Order: sequence, then C-alpha cells, then structure tokens
Amino acid sequence: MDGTSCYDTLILARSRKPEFAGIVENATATAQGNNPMCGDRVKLSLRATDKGVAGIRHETRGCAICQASADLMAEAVTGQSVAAALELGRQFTDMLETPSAMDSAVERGNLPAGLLAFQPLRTHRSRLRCATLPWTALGEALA
Amino acid sequence: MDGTSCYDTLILARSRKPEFAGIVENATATAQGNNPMCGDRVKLSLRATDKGVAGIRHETRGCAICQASADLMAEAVTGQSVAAALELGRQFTDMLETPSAMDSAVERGNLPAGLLAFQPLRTHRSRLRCATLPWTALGEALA
Amino acid sequence: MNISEIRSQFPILSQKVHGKPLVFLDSAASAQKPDVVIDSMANMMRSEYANIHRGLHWMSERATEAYEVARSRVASFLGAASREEIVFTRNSTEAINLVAYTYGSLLKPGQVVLISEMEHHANLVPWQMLRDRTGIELRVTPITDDGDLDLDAYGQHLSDGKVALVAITHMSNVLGTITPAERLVAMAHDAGAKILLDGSQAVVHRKTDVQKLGADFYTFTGHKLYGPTGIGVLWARRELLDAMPPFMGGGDMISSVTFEKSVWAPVPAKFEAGTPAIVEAVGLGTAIDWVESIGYEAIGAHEAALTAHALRVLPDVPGLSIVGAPRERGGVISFTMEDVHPHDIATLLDRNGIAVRAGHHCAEPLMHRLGLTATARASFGIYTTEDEIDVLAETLKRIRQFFV
Amino acid sequence: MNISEIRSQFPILSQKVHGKPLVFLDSAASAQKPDVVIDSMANMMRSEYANIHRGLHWMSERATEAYEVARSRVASFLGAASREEIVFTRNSTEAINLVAYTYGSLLKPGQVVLISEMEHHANLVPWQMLRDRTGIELRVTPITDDGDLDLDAYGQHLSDGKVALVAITHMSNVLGTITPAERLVAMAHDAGAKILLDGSQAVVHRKTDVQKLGADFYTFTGHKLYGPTGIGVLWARRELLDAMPPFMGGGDMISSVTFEKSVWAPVPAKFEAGTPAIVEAVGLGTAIDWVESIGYEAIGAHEAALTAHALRVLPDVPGLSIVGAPRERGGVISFTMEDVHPHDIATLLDRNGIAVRAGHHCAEPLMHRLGLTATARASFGIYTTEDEIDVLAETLKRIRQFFV
Ligand SMILES: Cc1ncc(COP(=O)(O)O)c(C=O)c1O
Ligand SMILES: Cc1ncc(COP(=O)(O)O)c(C=O)c1O
Repeated sequence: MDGTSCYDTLILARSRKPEFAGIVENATATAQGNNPMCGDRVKLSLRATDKGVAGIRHETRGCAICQASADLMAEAVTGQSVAAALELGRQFTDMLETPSAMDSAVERGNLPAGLLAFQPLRTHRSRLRCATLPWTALGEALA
Repeated sequence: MDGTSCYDTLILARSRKPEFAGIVENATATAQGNNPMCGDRVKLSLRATDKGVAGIRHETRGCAICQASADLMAEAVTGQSVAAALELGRQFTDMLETPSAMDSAVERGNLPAGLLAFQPLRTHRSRLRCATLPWTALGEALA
Repeated sequence: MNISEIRSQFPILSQKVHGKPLVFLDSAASAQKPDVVIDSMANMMRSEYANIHRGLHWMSERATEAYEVARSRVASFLGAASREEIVFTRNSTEAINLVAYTYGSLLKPGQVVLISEMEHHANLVPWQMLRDRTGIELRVTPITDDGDLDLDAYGQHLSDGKVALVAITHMSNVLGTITPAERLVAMAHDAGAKILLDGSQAVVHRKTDVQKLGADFYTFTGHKLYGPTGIGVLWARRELLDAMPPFMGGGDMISSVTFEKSVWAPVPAKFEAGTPAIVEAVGLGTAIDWVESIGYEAIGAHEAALTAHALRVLPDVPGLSIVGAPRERGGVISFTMEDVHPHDIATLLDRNGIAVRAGHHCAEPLMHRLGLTATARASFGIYTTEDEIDVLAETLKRIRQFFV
Repeated sequence: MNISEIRSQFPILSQKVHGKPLVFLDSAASAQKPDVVIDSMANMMRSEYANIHRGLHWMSERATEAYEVARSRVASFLGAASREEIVFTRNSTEAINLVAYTYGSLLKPGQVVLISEMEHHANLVPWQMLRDRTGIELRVTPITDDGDLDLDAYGQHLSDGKVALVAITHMSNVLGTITPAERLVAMAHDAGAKILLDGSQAVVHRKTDVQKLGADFYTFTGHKLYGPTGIGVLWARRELLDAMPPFMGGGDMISSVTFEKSVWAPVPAKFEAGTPAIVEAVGLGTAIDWVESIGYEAIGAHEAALTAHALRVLPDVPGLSIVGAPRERGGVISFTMEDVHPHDIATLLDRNGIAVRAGHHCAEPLMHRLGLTATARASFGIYTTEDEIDVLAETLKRIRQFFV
C-alpha cells in the first residue's frame, strides 16, 4: 500500500515486539513524557552509573512510531555516557525538525541505523512529536 | 450645495432659533433622552393636566436635527391629549423607521407639516435617532 | 440533492493529496466553505467594507446593515424570539466562556453546574474554571456504554434542586450521539435549572428551533456550518441576557462612560465589545442562506444514508470496532482497530488521500470513560459521497494488512 | 511611493457615493483592505482550508503551518523576542480584556492600574470592570490642553509605588497624539510598574519594536492595519504570559483534562481556546507583508505630508477649530466648527461623498476633558491624497455657508 515509508521495517518490528519494554531494576531515575494532544505516554526507568546509562526500559502507550522510537532510543543510549546520550537526542531531534541541521547530523554519521529509520517522518510534521516524545522524557530523566 | 435635503428650511430655522427652549413652569413631569453614541441630550419638562399637555419645554444639546425635532415636537404636542401626543410619536417614528408604515402615516395626514419636514431623513438611517430622541423622552415623561 | 453540483461549489474537494484524490472526512472538525461564502466575504471587503455602528457615513451605514442583517438571519435560523437575542462571538468556545463568566458570576457557591461525560473541552473547562474561581460545584452526569445520556442518572443529579445550570451537548463530536434535547430541557426546568445546549455539531445536521426546544442558552460555531472562521453565536433568552453583566469592556458595549462609572448598552451590544468580526458575520449569514437553500430535509436524508452506509461497510474491516451505538446519531463515526493505533491509521489514510481525525477529539474525559486514549473519526458533510466511504473502508483493510 | 498604483489595489476607493467620487477619510475607524489581503483569504478558503493543530492529515498540517507562519510574521513585525509571545485575539479590545482578566487577577486590592485621560474605551472599561471585580484602584493621569500627556503628573501618579500596571495608548485615535512611549516605559519601570501600550492606532503609522520600547504588553487590531476583521494581537513578555492564568477554557488551550482538573498548555496556546480565526490570521500576515513592502519610511513621509497639508488648509475654513496641538501626531485630525454640530458636518460631508467620523470616538471621558461632546474626525491612510484633503476643506467651507 502507499505511504508506508514512515513505517520502516525496523519501526514496525519494534512497535510489535519491543526489546526494551518494562521497568529496569535498581532504577536511579524515572521520567514520564506525555503528549496531551494524542494521549501518548512514555514512562522511562533508567539506571545510571558514573560511566553513563547502564540500563533503560520503557512502558509506552502510543502509536507505532512512539513505541518504536522509545525502544530504539533505549537501544541507542544503553552503554552511552550521559553527554553522548543527550547529544544523540539533540541530533535525532535536529534530523527531524531542522531541515538544514538534518543533513549535517546524518552526514556526521553519528546516528545509528535504528534512529535513521525515522528520517521519512520529516515530511509529516504532525507526527514528529511521536518520535521525539521518548527523547524528551530521557532529557528529564538525565537532568 | 448637495445633500441638504435633510435640512428643510423649517428644521434649519428651528435649530438656530428654537421657540420652545427652556424649562416649563410648574412642571408635572420631566424626562431626559440620551444618545450615548453621539452625546445628544434632550431634557424635557412638561405640565400635564386632565386635558393633556398644557405646556412643554426642552433643553437640547445636539445636532440641528435633534434641536429642531425637540422644538417641533413641543409645538406639535402642546394642547394635545396624552393619547394623541403618544400617537403622534408613534406615527412620526413609523414615518422614519418603517418604510411601509410611513406611507400610510403620511397618507393618513395626521402629521403636521413640522413633523413631515423630517421625511428625507428616512434614507439616512444613522441620523434617525437624532429625530426620534425627543420623542423617546416624551414617552418617558408621559409614562 | 445533486451531489456533484454541490461538490462543484467546493473546488478544494477536487484536489489531490499525496497524488491521490482527496477524500475529506473531517468536516466535524471544520467544514469546507462553498464558493458563495468565500465570494460574499471577498465582495464585502472589495466593495462594501467599512467599520459599523459608529459611522455617520453611507459606507458605514451599509456595512452596519449587512452585519445586522446577518444577525437577523441567525435569529430566524435558530427560531429566536428576537434578533436582540443573538450575540456574535468568535466561536462556540467563546460563547460558552461568555456564559460561564457572566451568567456564572451570578451563581452562588454551592450551586451546581451539571455537565455530561461526553462534553467537548469547550463545554467542560470553562465550568471548571468557574468552579475554581467561585466555589460552585461541578457535577458530571454519566453516559451509557452505548454512548447515550443516562436519563435516570440525569434525573437523580437534578433531584436535590441545587443545579442552577445544565450545560450539555446537543450532539457529541465523538460518538455522533444526538441528545434528547427536549427531554433534557424539560427535566432541567422541572428541577428549577436553566439549560445551555452546545449546538456546535447539531446545527450542522438538523433544523434547530430554540423556542421549540425550550432551551435557555444555545451556542454554535460558524466554521463547522460551512461558514468562516472567527465567528460564532450565543443565543440566550432576552431576560437572561438582560440580567447578565457584560463580559468584555470597550467600544460599542457601553451606553455612557465616565472615569467613575460606565452604563452598559442594551443587548446584544452589551456583549459585543470592540470592532466585531464584521466580514465573518456576513459570511456566516451567507452560509446559513446556502444551507437553508439545500434544506435540512435533504441534508438529513443524505447524511442518514451516508451514516447507514458507513455503519454497514466499516464493520467488515477486520479488527475494526465502532465506538458507541447511540439511539440517534449524526454523521460522525469514531472507530478503533485492534493492534493499530488511531494515529497510525490517520497517517496512512492521509498518505492515501483520506483526511480523518485521530486523537481524543478535545474530549479527554470521554475517552477515559470509554477506556480509550484515542479514536479515529470519520465525519460527513453535505458534499460527502458513499464512494468516499467505500474508499475509506477499502483503505482501512489495507492498513490492517500492513500492520498485522 | 506611487499613490495611484497603491489606490488601484483598493477598488473600493473608486466608488461613487451619492453620485460623488468617494473620499474616504475614516481609516482610523477601519482601513480598507488591499486586493492581496482579500485574495489570500479567499485562496486559503478555496484551496488550502482545514482546521489546525488537531489534525494528522496533510491539509490540516498545511493550514497549521499557514497559521503559525502568520504568528511568526507578527512576531517579527513587532520585534518580539519569540513567536510564542504572540497571542491571537479578535481585536485590540479582546487583547486588553484578556490582560485585565488574567494579569488583572494577579493584582491585589489597593494596587493601582494607571490609565490616561485620552484612552479609547477599550483601554478604560476593562480596567473599570477589573476595579469593580477586585478592588484595585483605577487612576487617571491627565493630558495638557494641547493634547499631550502631562509627564510631570504622570511621574507623580507613579511616585507612591502603588502602581502595578500602566495602560496607555501609543497613539490617540482622537487627537492623533503619539505618546512618548519609551519615556512612559522607563518611568513606569522605575516605579516598579509594568506597562501595556495600546498600539491600535500606532502600528498603522510607524515601525514598532516592542523590545526597543521596552514595553511589557502591546496590543493591536488587524482591521486598522489594512487586514481582516476578527483578528487582533496581544504581545507580552514570555515570563508574564507564563505567569498569567488562562482567559477562556476549551480545546487547544489545555495540556490534559480530567473532570477534576485541567493542566494548561504552554503559551501561546494557553490563551487561544477553541478554533481560532485561522483565515483571518493568515490575512493579517498578508497585510503585514503588504505594509512592510511599502515600508514605514514611505508611509510615514506620506502621512506626515498629508497631515501637514491638512493642518495648513483646514484652518482656512471659517469657524473651524482643530482639536489639540500635540508635539507629535499621526494622520488623525479632530475638528469642530462654530455653530455647526459635528453630526451635521458628517452628514453633509457624506452627502458629498466624503466619509469622516463624528461623535465621541469611543473616548467619552476625553471629550469631557476637552469640554466637548463630539468632534468630527478626518483620518488618513496609505491611499489618501492631498487632493482629497482639499475636497474636504472646500466642502467644509460650503457646509459652513449653508448653516450659518
Ligand atoms: C486607540 C484605540 N484603542 C483601541 C481600539 C479598539 O480596537 P478594536 O475595536 O479593533 O478592538 C481602537 C479603535 O477602535 C483605538 O483607536
Ligand atoms: C461539540 C463541540 N462543542 C464545541 C466545539 C468548539 O468549537 P469551536 O472550536 O469552534 O469553539 C466543538 C468543535 O470543536 C464541538 O464539536
């Protein structure tokens, strides 16, 4: 069918079968992201050490894009330093929201494939928030 | 000059030199009409007896039309019964405001020349109130 | 009713979206506008515009006349007792807020405003704000699982005589439910309460007669009635309007002003401070003429046929559930699909040219009551065709296949 | 600036009124709209319309984009620090009422709102209503006989430190006075007060930069700026908007809603309940583009020349007095004529094709201060010519002859 480009195979797969769903053990921080416009909600729990994000899990109620974004975010930031995790979030958001910044973020090649999968969303402004909501919550959890 | 039809000679004359300006002696009733949109104000004092309007005077602050209307109203209702005075007011207002009623009022021939002088005002809706304001005050004074 | 003739008056409907013919099923959010409405606004601005009321010149008189004729059109459209009962607002939301601020200020702490579980936020949040300002009580009367008002519960909520004002929708924008307005009015009045009906959706679908309904307040919004944005209507009984303090202060709503004290103008001017949406009021008048020229009988029949058709074909989509089964409904259908989020439905429909809404539809507490966070919603207008509903159903089947 | 080219964009100006060529000198009440503004509104309705914010479909995204671009246009027009500081309202009147209801609710009894003797009712009545609701004090700072603010008195009014908010016009709609906004702001801030400037007239005539002015609130209205009716603007500093409670409740102004409690959306959405005047906001954006394409330098020079010309020729009319002689004035001139009432002037001008306003111009207390009940007022727009002012002066001479 037409118009499915927003729904990369990886996104579909992770929305159906998330790999980082749940609550992390011995969480050091939690945060919640809400999109009141649609009712999407992402609850994060994470365990941070000196080295950075040691473990992270999410409980997500929302659309396929939000589900997959939360899951692929968890994958991307696990093992990263706090600074690196936040930088990933910035680049991810730039990729989606700032047409000019996007290219350089993509070119810089810092973003893992799991995050690049959301690129086609750029032309679908009303859905951007679905993808960025988990990152907003992460920003809070790491603040 | 053009467009002076609203300003019949009689209207101009009475606005310059009113014949019923002032305060009536031994007034039995007073009333005031205000047009907040323009600041026009008509103060009426009248002396009513069993027979009707024995005397009436006005203090008018306003445009030529309002001045003249107050004065010509005073002339028209002096000596009339209360019912007849109110009926004159109704017909005068109809003449100005209700295109269909106008003709019959005029045809019925009840209106004195002094009131008929205001006919051209019909096409100038925003000025109607200038002519009817004294009559509103009269209605109150006779109520 | 000749649909293709009607559609030809809406050039926007022949657009392509993402390369697909547009199927616009979002009229309940806002309807498209026929050429006559657009033209009447453009013509007024191009050749008949001036500010109203305050001018002594001919152009101002003419514009005032056009604005006041629009008021009269609305009055006859609603069956109001007089044109003075019509107050122009920006939209339904402002109309309800106006009542909450002004009539609301006359209520005493402990008195009750009674709303229902299926209100749009526009008929909920203003009353919450009133409650928090003044200490009135806000009560919520429930709906049944089918999406009808529970009249027994409604009666009970009214029974302690504390309810001063009922504020209930005349048609739900989520469930399509048409509420039994005459019953609601009669029961409210028996309990000594006044009643406001939110007609934002209802007036689009059926003839409204506020005097027959017996209501005290009625509100609607221009943009859903094929009219312009920026214009809405509050109707209220004259004696209520007379008793209410003004809402906003400014030009044209006063009779006299000194620094110490202002005297209010008579209604409706008292509630229309400042330069109103003149051109938009005129556009609304044209929209009403247009709707009435088609006629509510034809509109009602067309929309009933569309709704019946949709209720027939949509359940064939695997996994699809229609939300609510109210006794009487207008052309609004909410649905969900197993394992597919409404937003994903809406996005893929959009990519196939079909515009529907998805979300909580500004009725979060209703969603909560239904145990949902969001639905997809298809809504029909005068210009909607059965073919479009078939395209919707077929596309939904493909979406289902894609996701599951 | 090519006036005849500009006039060709306003077909309304080539009309005849009562058989005479129209001379439109009532732009301060409401300006005429250039074709581009009318076209942009019609085009949006004809091919790009949908409700905004809530839709996930492409048409709604496009309409949202157009609406938000208009907000950005207004932000850069006013020199705002961010687009979130721009709240769309119906008009100036609503913008000021919004501040009176919301910021006003944060004031304590005994705190003072300070206005001036030359305010439009829109910047007076809302504060009276606030006073009567909450027990604040309303103070009025005087003007000089020339029609300027009396800055000494202003300073004295501020000196007891009780003034929480100053609300003063940036340009008088009666006297044409341009107030010394930067001084007013500095003195208010020195006294610990916030300041609202009513820019309804000012923005039409000169470049406004709210950050340079240092103001806290600024309001204007679309229809005077060659834009549509039904749209106005409140600008306020972000931290003030953040601190203010919402004004109206409804859709789009909330972040979440339960029956118990609502959480407000971030600004500016918090202040824009319900479906806004979408098409009108877009039209206002176009009007701003149009005004800026001509440029305030050219506009200012043109209007200064017109005003100087009028101040030269009008006093030649026997019996005519110009009201006020402010240090700095925009293209607005009020006048009276011995023994001829302003309404009679306006009527006879109208019958000769000339549109002016007569009355108290929604500034009754100012009239009182001036010892008048009404004035006639000629006001100039981008499209006004010197010839038109000459026609005015000649016709006034004949009116004088007729009456005296
Ligand atoms: C100085 C001033 N303030 C406020 C207003 C009110 O504008 P609006 O009627 O568009 O709200 C006007 C115009 O009428 C004005 O001239
Ligand atoms: C039932 C109902 N009430 C109120 C509203 C609010 O209408 P508006 O946004 O035009 O004020 C709507 C539409 O959004 C609605 O469907």
